[in-house]
Amino acid sequence: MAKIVSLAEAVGDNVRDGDTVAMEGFTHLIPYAAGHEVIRQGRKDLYLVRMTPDILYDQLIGVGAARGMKFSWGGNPGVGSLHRFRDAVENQWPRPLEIEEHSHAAMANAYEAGAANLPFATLRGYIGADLPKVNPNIKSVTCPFTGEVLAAVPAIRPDVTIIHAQRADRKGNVLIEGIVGVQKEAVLAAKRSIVTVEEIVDELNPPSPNSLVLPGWAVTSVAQVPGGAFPSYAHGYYPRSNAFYIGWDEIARDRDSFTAWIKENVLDAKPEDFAKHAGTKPARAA
Amino acid sequence: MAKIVSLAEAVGDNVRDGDTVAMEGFTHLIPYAAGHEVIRQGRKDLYLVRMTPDILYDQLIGVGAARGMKFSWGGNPGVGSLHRFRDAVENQWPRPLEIEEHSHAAMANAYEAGAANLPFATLRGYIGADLPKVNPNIKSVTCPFTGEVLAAVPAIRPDVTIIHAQRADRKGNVLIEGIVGVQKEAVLAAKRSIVTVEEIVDELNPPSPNSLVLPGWAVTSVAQVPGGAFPSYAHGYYPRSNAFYIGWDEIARDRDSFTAWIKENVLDAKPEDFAKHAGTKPARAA
Amino acid sequence: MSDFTPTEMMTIAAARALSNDDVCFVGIGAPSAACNVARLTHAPDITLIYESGTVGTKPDVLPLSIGDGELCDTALFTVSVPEMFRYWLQGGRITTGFLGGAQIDRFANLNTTVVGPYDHPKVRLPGGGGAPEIASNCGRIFITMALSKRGFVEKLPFITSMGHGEGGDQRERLGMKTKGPTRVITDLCILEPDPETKELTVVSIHPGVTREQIVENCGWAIKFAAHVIETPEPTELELTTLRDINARTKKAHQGDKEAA
Amino acid sequence: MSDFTPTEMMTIAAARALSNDDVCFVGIGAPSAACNVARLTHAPDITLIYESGTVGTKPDVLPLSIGDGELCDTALFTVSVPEMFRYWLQGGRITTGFLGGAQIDRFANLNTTVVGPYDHPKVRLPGGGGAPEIASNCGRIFITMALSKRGFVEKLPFITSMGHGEGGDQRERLGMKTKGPTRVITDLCILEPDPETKELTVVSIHPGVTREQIVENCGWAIKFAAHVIETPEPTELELTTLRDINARTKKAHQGDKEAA
Repeated sequence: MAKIVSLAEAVGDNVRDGDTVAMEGFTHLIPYAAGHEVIRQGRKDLYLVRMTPDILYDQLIGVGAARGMKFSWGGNPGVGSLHRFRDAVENQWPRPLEIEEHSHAAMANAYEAGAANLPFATLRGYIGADLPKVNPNIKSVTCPFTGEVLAAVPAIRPDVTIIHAQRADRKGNVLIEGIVGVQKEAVLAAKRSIVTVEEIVDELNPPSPNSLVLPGWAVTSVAQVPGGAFPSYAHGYYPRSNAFYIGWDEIARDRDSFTAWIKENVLDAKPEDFAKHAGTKPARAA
Repeated sequence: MAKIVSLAEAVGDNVRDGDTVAMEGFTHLIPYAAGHEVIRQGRKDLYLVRMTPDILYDQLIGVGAARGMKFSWGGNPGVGSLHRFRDAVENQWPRPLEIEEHSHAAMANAYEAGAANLPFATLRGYIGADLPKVNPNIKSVTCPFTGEVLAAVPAIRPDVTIIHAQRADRKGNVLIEGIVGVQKEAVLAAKRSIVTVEEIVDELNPPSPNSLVLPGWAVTSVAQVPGGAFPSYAHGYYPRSNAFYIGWDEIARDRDSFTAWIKENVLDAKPEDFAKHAGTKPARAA
Repeated sequence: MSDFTPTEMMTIAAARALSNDDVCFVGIGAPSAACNVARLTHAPDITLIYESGTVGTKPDVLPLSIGDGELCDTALFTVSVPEMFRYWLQGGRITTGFLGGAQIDRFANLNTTVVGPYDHPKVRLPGGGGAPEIASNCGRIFITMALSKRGFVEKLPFITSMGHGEGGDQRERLGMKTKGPTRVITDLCILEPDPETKELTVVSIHPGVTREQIVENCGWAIKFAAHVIETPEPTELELTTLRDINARTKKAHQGDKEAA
Repeated sequence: MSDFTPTEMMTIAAARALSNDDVCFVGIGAPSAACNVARLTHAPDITLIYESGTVGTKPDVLPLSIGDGELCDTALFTVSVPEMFRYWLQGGRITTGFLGGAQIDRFANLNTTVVGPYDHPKVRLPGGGGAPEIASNCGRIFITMALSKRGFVEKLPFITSMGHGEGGDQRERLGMKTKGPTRVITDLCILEPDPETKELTVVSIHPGVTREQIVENCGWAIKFAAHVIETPEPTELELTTLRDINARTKKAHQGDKEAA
């Protein structure tokens, strides 16, 4: 049964130095507040997993918290490069970053296989592409019925997965709505999980019997952090700050301005500071 | 784009003698009206696929429409045997029935693989069970990363899949709610598909952005048949007639009483006759 | 309460083995009754899952089928059947699975497929359904079956789902990490696998039942554990709860007689 | 309308190639603009899908990211990312996929991964994302890229997604049943693969552009088809539609300046 705790407790209880950590959210519901708490608690040597390492992983890489990263698209969506990621790969600053690179399809299937407790995923993928030449974790399987050869990748099984969601009830049952990405799979594939939510309510009231719900007994810790997905967004609560994403390009381009930003907005800040973003825009009808 | 037609046209256009046909619905939303139309149109030599061949397939087998069946549980749920199915397997009446038998997990995975355009499905299954000894379509694959040996079954790719759903809009977009079974996978795995619905509406209005919708361009034909799932049920419209399921045991036990029932309720009946079942109970709030 | 039937005793004995922390994969019939009696008595927070995709369901009446509307109406959420078998069952999220069958052998293997040869069966049974993977993927398995010579047999014609195979550590040797059948609850007694041989052994006898009755109703030479206890008789709360839900269920299932 | 920019011409030329029957896997940037111009002009029933899981979406402003809320708010439905890649893309349900990249070669292979060696890149680009499987699983591929010597290169340092490989029938030999890139729409001209060799060849030149400009801006010795036409210039409706959506988009994306 999920424990409902503070964000500091959730991260303290579940994220350990050296862990393989997946913070997921496909553009929507990215767990920024939780990622900042990981930085504040000084976790190190993390192996980060994420389909689209955007600004949050740029920050974790930039502060030197990561020893490696498994990913499929490492850019600032619609804006350009992740400068801290590039600095780590191109110049090993602040430390070298071991990378394992896949396609989106492979990563999505690998999470799905992890949730399904399979050791590998099969896909029609990577045909004619160069990634299999540089990534030994892309292999093949042969269909025992047709003889077709398909791509195979290992299942993703994080030590801990961290996601953000709209709401939870007091038993820790979690509702996720809108662009749901790979969050369900990432949580079910992991040994432990943290879910930050906009609000904790008495009754979950999913709008449909088929809504995406994670039951409390499949989640380790739940923490209420209103605004915790900012500058990403929470469908029904507040929109994406595209302006922040555009502005990040300038901040992250330079090591000093990045470091100053982290000190002011992460190290000297606290989870409650995200609450102001939850309220900056009227909630859009779900 | 789905064509919105009468049930007779939908079956006439899409179901051919000898076809591999999946009529799905896991207890809920079983397409009885469409199955009866298949019987009325005299289709023969069908290869039937269904996880839980219940009364509908008992009827198709009993009239001799089927040359074979792929399935995972062939009983009258909570009641007992399917007598027409047993008569076909035990006594070859009215004709022999070739069977390919799987577990639920294997069938569900095989539909899923079909929808995903993979030639086979992988599962942790059949360990220590005898089915692999009698079903050559249960093989194994070896994980290229861990060396683990897992079960493999061929993907299901029906010629035509038939399902029942709550409603469609005028573009043929279909909403399914409640116990959704394997219907989405069965439709996406098939070459052609028929969806019968309780009602056709101007606006589909799914209750959640993540509701199960089949877009009109992924469906071949849509036909409005109120009550078309009776004696199964349509969540939000009318309940399951457990009394019918209990009563079927007596009807189907005897070849003559079965044949008389089919004449009266299928051959001499029409799709519109199902409408009376749609109205027998007040709709339950969805 | 001394006025109860053997089937009631069986159902209540099964219910008692469940706790608030259990996540149960429920089958139709006795398991469904047992799980819901547990939920309505000592284990209100137990999680019940039916293979139709309904998770955290709290039915007011017992379902006739595995996918009655009642299950979805009262569930926390409902998933597709592929997801149920992939993420929840195979995913290792189920603590306790319930199975039953037409026949069982001394190592708790079950047959629900055929009597006679597979290709020319004397009796064609419904088949395995979810059983093969329930048996291997749930943390532990409870089996409920009335004890009878026809049901408890020396040798199965067909193994639909594996219990302890040929006994001993066969499950481990086949790579399984789950416990398999840890308890068989019958209408006369409770059996558990011997820790070493894994042969089913009587550990508890229901009130008023004799050892002779048990021996006479078993198709193999059944063994008794060194210490056999008497199953505590049903409490009034247990019995009332079971009878109430059965009465509600009977009323609901026969309420639409116009149908057939 | 003779007053338009090369990028506007590129976007509109891409929009024209789409029809009501298309199911498009849309990328961010020019493809997103092109698909929505098509939807708002001649193809109102076109189905737009973004890899974030949004199906049948009708955004009023163009998304900055592949998963902006606008896409979900206006979609017919939204699925998980695994389902998007498994059932819809790999399932063969997409008629037209859009790709772009930092670099392209004469056989429409694309690089969005690295400049320089993979292990010690001079420039680390974002990577492939959905591209490798979009390239192989969509019915056909349209590519939009501005023509430049840096982008249209003789040899790619890295093949992120395969177009026609080394040309000829290589796709078929690798077992692919889809057409691959059938059109590359640039800001100066439109290229199509030669039917035999699959080398990209100029088939249409945008108004006011010379052959010399095209040759000068391509990193390989670019060929022209036997019959080259002039791309019809944008109509007033096309241009107004594109400019309106761009204006709405700019306003929406900069409207939350307090943020950073």
